[in-house]
Amino acid sequence: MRLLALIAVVLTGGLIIFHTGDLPDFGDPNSPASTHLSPYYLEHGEGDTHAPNIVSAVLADYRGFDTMFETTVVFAAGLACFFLLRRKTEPGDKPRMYRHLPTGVTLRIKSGGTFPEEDSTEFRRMDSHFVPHQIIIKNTCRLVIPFIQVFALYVVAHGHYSPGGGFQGGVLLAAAIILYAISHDLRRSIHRFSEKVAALSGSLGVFIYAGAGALCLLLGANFLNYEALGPLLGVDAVMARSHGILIIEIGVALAVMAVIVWIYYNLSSAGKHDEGL
Amino acid sequence: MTTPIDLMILTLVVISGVGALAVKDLLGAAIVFSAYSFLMCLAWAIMGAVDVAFTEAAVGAGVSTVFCVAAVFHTTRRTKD
Amino acid sequence: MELLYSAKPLAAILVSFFVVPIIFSARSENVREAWTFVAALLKFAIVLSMLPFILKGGQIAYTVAEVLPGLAISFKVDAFGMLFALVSSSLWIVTSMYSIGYMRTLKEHGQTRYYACFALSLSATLGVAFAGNLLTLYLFYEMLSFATYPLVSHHQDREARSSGRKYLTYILGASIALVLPAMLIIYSQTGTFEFAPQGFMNGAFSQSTMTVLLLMFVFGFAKAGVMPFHSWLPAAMVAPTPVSALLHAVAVVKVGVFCVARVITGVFGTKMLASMGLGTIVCYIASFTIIVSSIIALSQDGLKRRLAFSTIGQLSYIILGIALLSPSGMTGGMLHIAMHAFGKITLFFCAGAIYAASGIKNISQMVGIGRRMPFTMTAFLLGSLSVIGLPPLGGFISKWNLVIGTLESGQIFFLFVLLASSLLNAAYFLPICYKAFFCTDEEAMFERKVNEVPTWCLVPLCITATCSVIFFFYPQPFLQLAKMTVATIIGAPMP
Amino acid sequence: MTQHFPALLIIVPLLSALAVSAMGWIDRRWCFPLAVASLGGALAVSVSLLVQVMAAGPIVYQMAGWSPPIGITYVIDYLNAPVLVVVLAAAFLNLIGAKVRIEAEFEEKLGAYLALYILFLSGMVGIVATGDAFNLYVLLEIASLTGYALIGLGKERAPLSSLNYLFMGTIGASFYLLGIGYIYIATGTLNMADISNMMPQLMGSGTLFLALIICMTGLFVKMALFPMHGWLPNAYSNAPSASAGLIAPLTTKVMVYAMVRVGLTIFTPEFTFSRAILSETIVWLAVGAIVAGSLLALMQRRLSRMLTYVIVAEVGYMVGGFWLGNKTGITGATLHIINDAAMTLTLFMAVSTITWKLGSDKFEDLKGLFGKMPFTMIGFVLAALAVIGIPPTCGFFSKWYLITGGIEAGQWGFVVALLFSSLVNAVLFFRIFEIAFFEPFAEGHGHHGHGPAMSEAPASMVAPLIIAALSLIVLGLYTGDIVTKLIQLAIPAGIA
Amino acid sequence: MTDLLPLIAAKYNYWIYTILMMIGLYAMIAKNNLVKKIIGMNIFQTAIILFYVSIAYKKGATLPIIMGDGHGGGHGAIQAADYINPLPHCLMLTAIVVSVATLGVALALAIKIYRQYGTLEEDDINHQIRMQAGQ
Repeated sequence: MRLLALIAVVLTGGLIIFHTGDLPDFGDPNSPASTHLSPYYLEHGEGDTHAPNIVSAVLADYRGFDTMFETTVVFAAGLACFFLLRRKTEPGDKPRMYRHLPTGVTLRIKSGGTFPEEDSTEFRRMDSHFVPHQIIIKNTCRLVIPFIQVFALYVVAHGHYSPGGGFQGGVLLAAAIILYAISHDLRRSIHRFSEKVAALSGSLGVFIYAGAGALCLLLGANFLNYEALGPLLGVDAVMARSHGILIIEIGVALAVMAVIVWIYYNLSSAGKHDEGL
Repeated sequence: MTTPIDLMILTLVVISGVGALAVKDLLGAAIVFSAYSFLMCLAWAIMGAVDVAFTEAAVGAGVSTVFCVAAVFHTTRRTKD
Repeated sequence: MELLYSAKPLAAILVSFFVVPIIFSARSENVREAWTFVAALLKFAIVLSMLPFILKGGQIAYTVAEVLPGLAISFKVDAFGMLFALVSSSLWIVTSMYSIGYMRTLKEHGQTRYYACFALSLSATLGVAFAGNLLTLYLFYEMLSFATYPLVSHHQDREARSSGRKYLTYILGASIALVLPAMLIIYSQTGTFEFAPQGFMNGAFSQSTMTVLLLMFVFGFAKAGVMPFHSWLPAAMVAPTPVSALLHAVAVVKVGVFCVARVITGVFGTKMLASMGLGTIVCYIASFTIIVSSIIALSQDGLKRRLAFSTIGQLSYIILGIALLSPSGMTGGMLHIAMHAFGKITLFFCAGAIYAASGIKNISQMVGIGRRMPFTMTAFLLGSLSVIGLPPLGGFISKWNLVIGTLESGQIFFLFVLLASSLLNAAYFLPICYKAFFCTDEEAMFERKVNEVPTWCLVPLCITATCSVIFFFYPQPFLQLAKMTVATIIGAPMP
Repeated sequence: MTQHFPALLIIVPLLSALAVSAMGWIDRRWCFPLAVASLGGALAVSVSLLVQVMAAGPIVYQMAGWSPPIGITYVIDYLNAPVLVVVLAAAFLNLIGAKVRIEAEFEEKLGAYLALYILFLSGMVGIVATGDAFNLYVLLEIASLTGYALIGLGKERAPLSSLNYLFMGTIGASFYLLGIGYIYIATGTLNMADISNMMPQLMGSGTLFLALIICMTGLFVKMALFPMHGWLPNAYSNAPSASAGLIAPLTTKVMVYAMVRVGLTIFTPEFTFSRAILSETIVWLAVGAIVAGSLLALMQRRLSRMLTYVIVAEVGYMVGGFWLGNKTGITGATLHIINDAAMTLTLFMAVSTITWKLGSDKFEDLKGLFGKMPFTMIGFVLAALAVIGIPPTCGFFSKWYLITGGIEAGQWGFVVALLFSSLVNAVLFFRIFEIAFFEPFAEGHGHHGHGPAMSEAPASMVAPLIIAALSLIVLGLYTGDIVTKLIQLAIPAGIA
Repeated sequence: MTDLLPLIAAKYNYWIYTILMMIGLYAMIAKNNLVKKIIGMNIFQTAIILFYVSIAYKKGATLPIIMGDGHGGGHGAIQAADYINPLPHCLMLTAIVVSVATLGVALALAIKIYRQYGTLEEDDINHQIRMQAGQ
């Protein structure tokens, strides 16, 4: 098997490397790739969409249709992970660890035993593989998370002018929540940002995107042609495109954040949403 | 004179890629893989693909690694290759 | 000749097709069988209604759908097709009457399926008869193979399964492996499939290719039972007797022969075959089959098996007649379709009647049965005489024409083949009749209780026997239809 | 509104998928009606598009209102209009037929399942409808991702098969992406029409030839052509039968469609068939696929597994037919995309119905099935006849074109392989008919009583099956129209 | 050295991407551990992304962010050669997203498999399956 793979791989690689001779040199400004289509974007991009960051312009407007499906792919991945992994577990099917806060005693309640209720003040649930409380990590994360989120929002909102955009921002937001889940424990982050909310806001995010496109369609223009939004927003066509980009960036951010958190929940708890990383 | 840095980083990328596959411990592999992603993101940043680099930094080095670690955490670290 | 566009052929085919759901949904046995009758009569009526026009020398055409460019599923009723359609549709009435008696006497299971499949196979048969081009022909040929499978393996026991397997292996295998490629090759060269009086090859192929193609067809239509593709027929005798009677004496096997005849006349064209001398090859194959099968038939003790082998031989008569490519030869061949049908179905009916009445299958046990079942055995005698080809029976006329045909084409060898085989036929039929009637009481193997079969069985076989007598004195309309066909073929101008 | 139909084709399933997944969390009763409604709507749109195309010729829709090379376009032409209808109709029928099963098997995750189902479909529809090479890749990934999930929750070995499928699928899609990259290097554009306009100047380009090879390799992996077919049987036979009934008819066929699209529209036929060595090799691969698929199918002892190998062989038909490079062959391949989708759908729906009643599809469990489930078996028999290639079912006619094309091209190996596989298919299916026709034997001369009592599956499963089965005959009878009014017009003039 | 560098640099990226892609491919085919295979898959995808990014690069060009006066005033003044080709970048954003989505699903499947067979080594799993088939 390995030998076979090696042969196949070497042959393929040899073929491709052999052909690199035909390719234009690295960074050659006159290669057809750089001369046929891209100049249009560079020269008219800002004028058309009022977004100096041409990548955002192309991503969200010229090829906005691709990006809609890019968001859909993320959403589909979230659905898939949920669909494959999620298991409903009723309490008492496996032992749980609790700490009795007043005494600091840890006790293990076997399956079938009676558990204290979730919001009890004197017992706190602990993960079965006990990690000693690390106050520093916890508080540092507490400190950092808000800044991460603000930065993420900046990335989303400023996607027109600087690198970044809905996707990067969404990932950052998700990272913030995941950080919280890691530094504290999964149950608490699920308590804050529950699975249902994640799923719903995921589909809401994609819906904002597709809905914006469909709205243009209802206003008589082609699908995703934001110029149609101009009268609605009370701006000219170019600004309408710019705003349109912002709207869908927000949609993307929402969807990506929610879905990545959702995936994390399912992966880190193997679908039980009980004890995570 | 960006080229030498460029070449250097790309070489490092290859090394870390091989490393990620060679490590005998899945958790280690996940971490090396995140290093790979980060180097890759540097390479792209040098080539002027800032958006791609940004995304790779957030996704490849960040989220992917977390996913891998989470998966390993719920399966096993041991591996034969 | 004038051409009439009418959906009658389609109607004739679909009648028995649409009766199938009704049969399935029928509440009581009587309703079911009544519907079978209605369908049979309707079918016959429609066919009959087309007869006068055909006799006036017209043709009826109808196109269902153009499935491939320049290639449609279309029907064309000419004299030859009409002849075959008349035979099969008329005999279906008789057979369904007979099967009612037979199946009820023996309390067979799954009768609903039985009648449904029967109706289906009749549809397919008429489809073949009326096919306007090779594609349609092939279509219904295959349909027939599938429709008859449940009938052949009706008993659903091990024997039935192995026979059914053999049946399909031969028929389906041959048609897919030989006929389909041949059709494809022809189509890719000529681009058409429409039967023409002188064929549509127009020298598209070299002689060697033509030979191969012709043989592919002759053997590929395995329903014609040309050796070595014959052994499905004896195996198929495990089916209930009415099936053997109508399908394996009339419908299925004759469909095979009909297809071969169609291909020889309508695809290759007699003149071309004659000029290439390909007819003779087929004649030799046929005569080999005739002789060998007759000899095998002698050695068979099971009555139905003996009849089966006799059928194989008789089928090759028809092929021989067509392949002689001489007017009388072809007339005889086509006529033999009808005559042999009536004769052989009588014999099968009798075999079934004997089995139903006494449970006997083997000839050696039939000594003296004529006394118990006089009508049956008389009919048997008439049928066998007709098959042997003696006056005053229909078989004589067709064989006479065949003999004339051999003389016309000046191939004396085949004359002797015919005579020899007639002797053999006599040798394997007459002893049965003799033993059945003339024997001393102590030889007689029957105690008193065996009596004639119920009327439902008796009437049909008497009818068919009488028919084969009548056809000797008044062989119309078959004779005329055959003659007309030959006339169109011979009279047609060279392409 | 009609000028926006190409967009609706995507929007309707996409939005309804979101709605369904949301409903899964809010009120599960609404999921199924929503799904059915959306698929029905999309189907209606596709039909009206077909009518438009036949009336007024191809339709080009500019997403976001940007003209072709700049923006993404959807192109509905003679080639993909019928495929769209077939894809949507197949998914629609299967959804209705599988209602009972879906609700029984995934009651907890109904919303997620249906959402994935619809997303998969929208991916497929997009692949068929898009006129942009890169957009095709994105949609491919959507269809694949959802496909892995749909398969992964199946019988015992499903997760492993699904993961293998994921690996192979990713390799295939990535290769396709790489090929697009090479095309982009050579031409600087991603729009199919734009690329094909540039082809004449680039006839001899080695880069493009490499791109062709890479794209085709990727698609071959995705469609499980012979040497790369390993993932398919496990994935399809272990999948939940509701998913199998969706994925088996669509995936391979749509991939073949993508191959035709790439070969005819992106690389013009002049370029695609310019290197005889390539065409020859691929045709021989196809022959291998046909022979191997048929023989492996003979070895199987489970209905669904047998059918998966039949699919492997069918892929060989289409690939070989296309790479014959002549008009007849390509017509046959394109026609077979449609017909084979219908056949596979019918077969898998029948299997799903059978397993629903019997709980197994092992051969020995099928005894007396004609008696137990006559209507299901009628559908199964019709489909089987189509696969064997018996007129007037549609299978005969596409096979007809393929074989004639093979004869014209002088590819006798291909012709023989086709006939051989027809024979093998006949054996395959009659083996099953025999088992299903004969009950467990009662000794003695067959005069035992009636067969097993009839216990047919619910009408909601059988009715769609019967409809699908009848469509096989209808398709067969309208072959002439399909070919002359659609497919012939779709094939560019450059082909002999 | 300095004159040799450009020669290497001219095609270096393409070699590297090929090598990476082949490493990934080899891992996907030959590795035995599922997680390793998944990592290999990601390397495979990133290699292709590297290829696209290399296409986009232009010598002496800057980031594709127009430094105009911000109100579409950049018309005419903009020279396409001054900016790196943005199109492959946004294609690759999509590709990265796809790769992370695939990663998630693949890991989910891997967890499911581990839950089922208690191992991630493919040969062990196949062995178990054969055992089950044997019984």
